[in-house]
Amino acid sequence: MAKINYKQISKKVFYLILPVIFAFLVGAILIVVSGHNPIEAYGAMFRGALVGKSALYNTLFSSTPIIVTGLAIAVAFKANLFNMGVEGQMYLGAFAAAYVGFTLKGLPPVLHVILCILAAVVVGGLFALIPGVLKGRFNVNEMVVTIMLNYVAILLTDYLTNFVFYSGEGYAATYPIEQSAYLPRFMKTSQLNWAFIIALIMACIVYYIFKYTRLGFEIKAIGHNVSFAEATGMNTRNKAIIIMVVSGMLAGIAGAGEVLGVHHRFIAGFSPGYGWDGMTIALLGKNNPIGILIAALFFGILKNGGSTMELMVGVPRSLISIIQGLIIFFLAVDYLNTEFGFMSRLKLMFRRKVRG
Amino acid sequence: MLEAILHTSLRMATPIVLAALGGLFTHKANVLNIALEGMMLMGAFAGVLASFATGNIFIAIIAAIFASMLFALLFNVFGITLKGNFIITGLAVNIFAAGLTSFVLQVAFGRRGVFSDPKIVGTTPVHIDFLDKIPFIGPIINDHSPMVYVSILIAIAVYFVLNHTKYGIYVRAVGENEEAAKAIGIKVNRIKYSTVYISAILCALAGVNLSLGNLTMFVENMTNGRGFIALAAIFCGRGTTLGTYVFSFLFGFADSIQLRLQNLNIPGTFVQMIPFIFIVVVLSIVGAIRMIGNLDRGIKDE
Amino acid sequence: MYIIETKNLTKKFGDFTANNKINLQVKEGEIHAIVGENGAGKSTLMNMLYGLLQPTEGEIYIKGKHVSINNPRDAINLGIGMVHQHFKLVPTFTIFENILLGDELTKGIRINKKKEIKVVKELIEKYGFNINPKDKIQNVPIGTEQRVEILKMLYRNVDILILDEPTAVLTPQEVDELLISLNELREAGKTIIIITHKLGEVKRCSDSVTVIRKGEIVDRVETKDVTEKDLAKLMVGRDVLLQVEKPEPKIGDELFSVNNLSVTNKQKVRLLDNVNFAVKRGEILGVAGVEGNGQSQLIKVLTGLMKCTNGKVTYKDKNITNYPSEKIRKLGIGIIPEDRYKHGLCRNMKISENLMAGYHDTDKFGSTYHYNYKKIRDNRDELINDFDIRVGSADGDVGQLSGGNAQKVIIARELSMNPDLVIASQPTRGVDIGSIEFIHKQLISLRNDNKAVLVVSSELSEVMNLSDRIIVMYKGSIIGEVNAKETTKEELGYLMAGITDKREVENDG
Amino acid sequence: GDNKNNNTDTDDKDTAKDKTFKVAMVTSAGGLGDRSYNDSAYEGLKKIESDMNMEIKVVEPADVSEGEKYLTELAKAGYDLVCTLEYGHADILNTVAPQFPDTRFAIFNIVVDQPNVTSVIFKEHEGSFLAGALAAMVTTDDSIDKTNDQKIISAIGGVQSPGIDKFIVGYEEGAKYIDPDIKVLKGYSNSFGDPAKGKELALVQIDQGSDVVYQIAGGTGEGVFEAVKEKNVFAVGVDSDQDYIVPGNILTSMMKRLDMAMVMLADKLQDGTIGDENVIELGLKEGTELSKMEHTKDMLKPEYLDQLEEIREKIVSGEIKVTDVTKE
Ligand SMILES: Nc1ncnc2c1ncn2[C@@H]1O[C@H](COP(=O)(O)OP(=O)(O)OP(=O)(O)O)[C@@H](O)[C@H]1O
Ligand SMILES: Nc1ncnc2c1ncn2[C@@H]1O[C@H](COP(=O)(O)OP(=O)(O)OP(=O)(O)O)[C@@H](O)[C@H]1O
Ligand SMILES: [Mg+2]
Ligand SMILES: [Mg+2]
Repeated sequence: MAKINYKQISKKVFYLILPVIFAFLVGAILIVVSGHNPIEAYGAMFRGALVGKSALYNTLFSSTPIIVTGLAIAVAFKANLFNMGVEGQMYLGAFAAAYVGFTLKGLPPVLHVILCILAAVVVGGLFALIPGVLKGRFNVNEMVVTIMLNYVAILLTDYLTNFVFYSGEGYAATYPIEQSAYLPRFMKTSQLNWAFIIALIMACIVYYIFKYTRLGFEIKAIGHNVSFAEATGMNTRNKAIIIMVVSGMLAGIAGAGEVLGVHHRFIAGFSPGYGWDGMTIALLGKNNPIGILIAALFFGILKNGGSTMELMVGVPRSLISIIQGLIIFFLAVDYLNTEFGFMSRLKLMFRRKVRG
Repeated sequence: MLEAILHTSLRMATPIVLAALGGLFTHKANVLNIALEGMMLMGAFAGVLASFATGNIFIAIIAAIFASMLFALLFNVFGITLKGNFIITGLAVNIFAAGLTSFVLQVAFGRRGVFSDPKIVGTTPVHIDFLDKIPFIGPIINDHSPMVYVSILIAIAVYFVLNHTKYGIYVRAVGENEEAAKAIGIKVNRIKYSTVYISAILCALAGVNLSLGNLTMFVENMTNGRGFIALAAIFCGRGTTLGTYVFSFLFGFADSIQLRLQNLNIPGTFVQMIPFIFIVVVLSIVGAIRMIGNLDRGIKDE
Repeated sequence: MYIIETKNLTKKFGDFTANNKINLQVKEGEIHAIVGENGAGKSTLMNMLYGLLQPTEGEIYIKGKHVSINNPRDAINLGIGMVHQHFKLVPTFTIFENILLGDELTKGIRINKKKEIKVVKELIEKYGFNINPKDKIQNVPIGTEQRVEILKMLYRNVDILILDEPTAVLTPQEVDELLISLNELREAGKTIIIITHKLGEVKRCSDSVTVIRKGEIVDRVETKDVTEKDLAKLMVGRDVLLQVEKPEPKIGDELFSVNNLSVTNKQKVRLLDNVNFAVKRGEILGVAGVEGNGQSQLIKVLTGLMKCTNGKVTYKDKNITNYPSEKIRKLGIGIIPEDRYKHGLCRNMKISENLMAGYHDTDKFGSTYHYNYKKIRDNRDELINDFDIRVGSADGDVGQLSGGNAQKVIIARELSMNPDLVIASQPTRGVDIGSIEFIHKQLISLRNDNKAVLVVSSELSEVMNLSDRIIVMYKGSIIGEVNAKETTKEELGYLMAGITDKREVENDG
Repeated sequence: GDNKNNNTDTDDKDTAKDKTFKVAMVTSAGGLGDRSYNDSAYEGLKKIESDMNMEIKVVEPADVSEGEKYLTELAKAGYDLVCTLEYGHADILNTVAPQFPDTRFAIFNIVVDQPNVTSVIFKEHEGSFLAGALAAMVTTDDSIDKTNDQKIISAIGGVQSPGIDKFIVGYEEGAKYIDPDIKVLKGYSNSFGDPAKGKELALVQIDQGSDVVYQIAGGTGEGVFEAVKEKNVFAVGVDSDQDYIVPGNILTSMMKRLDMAMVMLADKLQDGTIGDENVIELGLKEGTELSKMEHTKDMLKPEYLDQLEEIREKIVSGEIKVTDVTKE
């Protein structure tokens, strides 16, 4: 076993925190420009996201859906399959969960929840089967197909919600699900619910798949070098299909969590882009479930703290996405790798100068 | 009827064509540019602001290009110099652009959502007399905003640059085998930078076409996913200039058909799916045909 | 006065020192060979001279002048050109586009293709190569790629030409031609540095030799003063068997057979045409042929990378036609693919992972649903030890290994699974002589154990040393079969060139 | 809970005079800047601040799932009246409102049955009926240079949903009431923020003979206005008075007086009557109406306006029943 290199670790932490500080500094300037006090604003953000039980719970709540979409995307991205359709798969999964939630009646709670999630898993997976099969059988670019199918999924659920299962309550939502299909909350004053536990379980499962199973090994190999994977007997065509389906299943679970834990019905257009956030999170977390948990938590803090900042200080909503964008910029950079290049380049320039 | 549909298609396709042609450069240099959307939005926004401030469409275009290039600079610094991940950097550009446009509207102009004003000058459609004499084709390509003609010229220019100039060869060499390009002394990063700047310029034009060509206003997030459609068009067209153009046009075409079908009282939702399903079907058919007689196993990296 | 001189040139990768205080000296107008084991640091040294790597310490003098070479452009400006071990060509570009890349001829801003083709044609003729400037790189054999790389440098009028293992991928005829060309270039006043593992070539063409071991120069000698054996000893540090001993074969039952195998591709080109042969237990069957005559396709079909359009493959009386590689390996067939980094290994994965790929679903590494990391690590350490794989860190990626050691990873993986049959393609390409000896020993001991080997190699001496029987491929079909002990290089050469009636002619006469 | 609630109400009545009330508003998903629904409510809020001296606050949640946090935090922060413009917050109010019995909540367009929640319902279909009737009158009127002789009008919705169809169906019924032969073209842009699409959709409809285009599509509608300006036909605005956007080409606007509704709520808050009536329906009489048509009035024949008034009365009296598709 390699011994722990504290210098290396502290360097890592330093380079992780540096960009965040930088982004917040730029953010502070913009806060001043918009006529607010940055200390007050960031204070509100910090308190809203981290201080007190309900604040912490709300942060975890905000990170719940993106943990799962992040995992869904990581499974595909790690195999170099660009599943950009997690958003759409999540919508259909959510709808399936809602459908089972309001049609089946009189079931015991746990069973009902499990059935709802299963439905979401199946539907999410089936929807991802389309780009999977097209990729696996005809080599059709999965990125294009999934982008296109997102639109189809959203339109389809819109239609089903508005015309087939319309609640008649005046807004684009289906009938409410049965109480037995609810994912219970942990406390009354926070929306955090069992969906978070499910997200954690999914992270563990994905971690296990990546690390200990044949599928995980093959995902890694396919991601690094398809020809190698094929030559070492991984049947990449079928694997592409399977990987897309697994990714779609996870997306379905993300949707089910929202329906069963938050809205308790399907609301048309409920997602503010969890699928896209998941993409950033998967990449920031380097397709690693632990990294994804950390990145999602960070996003949760930003989102939850951001809304407190608006509520308490009145900082415009758009500023929060600016800060978010800035932080992502800085985090996108692999500082540890670039650092060496940067330093050696500096040295080289220095040497050249000295020599004249 | 067909003439009218094609006329509309051409107009609706133009922003996608421009953005896709821009994205084609980065695609060729093997830089996945998800930021098309954000750059386009910045272009649309800066164009409207400059037009509002000066009343001059040329200044508006230059401002749009400038703003879009600033974002390209961000993309380059973080994505290429600092070796960040292209997808994340691109997404960050998009989030940042959306945030910044509405922030500036709100803080500097005290407006929200929509920015329209009689002072904003747009482009006026061009009528070319001699086109009247050509049946069928004439009515399709006549009476468009100048940007539509510019986009056709740009398509030809892009074809020429990519296939017949030194620069084009370098871009392709960098995209296909970076090591080979490096080994011969081509400044790989400089080429990559430049492709991002070119895509920013064309995205700016696409944005201006949206906000000042078809309309004279800015609406928050008015690009509405066109950047992603452009990206899809590049992939559908397999990275060729003609293919990219054709597929961008097909998107416009399918969309304008869809608009017309809606008025025939067919349920709206399903009609609206047409463009997206259409593309998937076309790609599947093309893919299936390509697979005939294929002997290799395994999926391919494209 | 040396045209190239380095002083204490050192290169470190992290904590690992690849080159340590190297003082290289090359005279103007000579052919200077650099030899050393895999991983000795030869490529690293050359990459520093060509500006692809920056030295950690030390200085470079070109024509007596102290220089700093920051990129290939600088190197070319100083008159240094390099042909890399792993070619750096753009596959979808044509030969002329690749040669002129970076120095295109234009008319206004437009590239003048006509003129480019003409110029390149003249260049090709000047050096007497036999290639078509309008072919795309992706469609030409690897030997042609080699020439394109050389032409690329010659076009740039370099005085110093560095060739990193240029002969590893060439056929014997091609090697002969290349060595002649090099001689001509020297005559024309150019200085040449050549890296090669083939000591015969060193003897044939070089004037002086530098031997590198573990990142340090061991010796610099005049070629005429040393024998191949001396060089080998200098390199490895011990005596090396240049030819492995082989007892008489004990031929057993038929193990593997190929009947009427044909492949017609999408473009209706017949890549394989009615190929028939069988491999028996206890023998090594060699497949010889000039590259591009269907050997690659044959191996691809037999190892499950490509489907055949006709014919039958039988193994242990079982029809395994068009089996994917997964099933083929399960049946006990070991696969050593032609393209090391494409089909054999994954650079970005760990050594331990590469050592399990292909067998990653066997219970050797735990169960399908749970890998046992201790078993995986033990397997790695065992194989590194057994197969003498030289690694900087056992925990690192395969990409950090030198070419020869990377090849050993494949050999170790496939042979450690106790296969009954090994299908090996170019098993020792780019491998140093010590390792060649080792790999050959392994394959022969397999044969001695009543197992079988099918080996494809463009290296005639390898085929002849290793095989018991040799079949020769020509234009997609088998043109002849000879007994390895009785045949001569000439006979094989004729067959490889498609001439079959030679023997009959002789007999008649 | 009910008793206690009544008690607080009486308490409020006593202190009403010297207390500064605090009113908060939560926008719908569209957010501020839609120049219709949310903006109209915000107008009302600003009036409350300036005319009634109340403390106001407006916030914009990023998505529906944040609604609960916003409503809870605002209630906690001591706002006396917390209004939400998002129909999707109905379920949330059912959870949050009981936790804050002393806070008054208001929601629009949907009924939430809680003692401390006021639901304000707009009968948009009725206003739309009037707009449709007017459109039918002008579409063949050759004294107006903006219309043709074809009996075709049209409507463009942001998304296809009962919430939007409520407007369109009312519009269609109004038109058919005037002339059963009128054809109403319908289109949806699949987005509330795609003006380019809105313009194209409108151009297609105009091309097919429509000369009055009703937009119920938020930012997409901005493109519709551009199209009618370019083709010199009529549009009909929605939610707030949009007539000024393209003067002369916007026939009228079907106004949902959210501003008035907000002021009304604040009034009731001030005099403590807000708990009296938990569901307030605002039809043609109280809160849904056509704009004053400042820029187009002169083009219209006086009898049109008379006829509109007549229809209006019939709707108010119940003689004409307009379908509300959301209630099916
Ligand atoms: N980028 C790198 N990072 C880490 N180690 C490296 C890197 N490149 C080379 N090495 C190590 O440096 C040593 C020298 O490598 P080099 O490629 O120069 O060997 P070589 O003499 O050319 O061997 P071969 O004959 O197999 O080509 C090897 O041990 C290799 O593992
Ligand atoms: N996102 C939005 N942005 C702007 N205006 C909107 C938005 N959503 C609805 N509206 C306005 O609300 C009114 C009708 O909305 P309604 O609730 O009836 O439809 P809906 O289908 O529920 O909308 P949504 O799908 O956005 O929830 C119209 O006045 C419309 O202009
Ligand atoms: Mg080497
Ligand atoms: Mg009319």
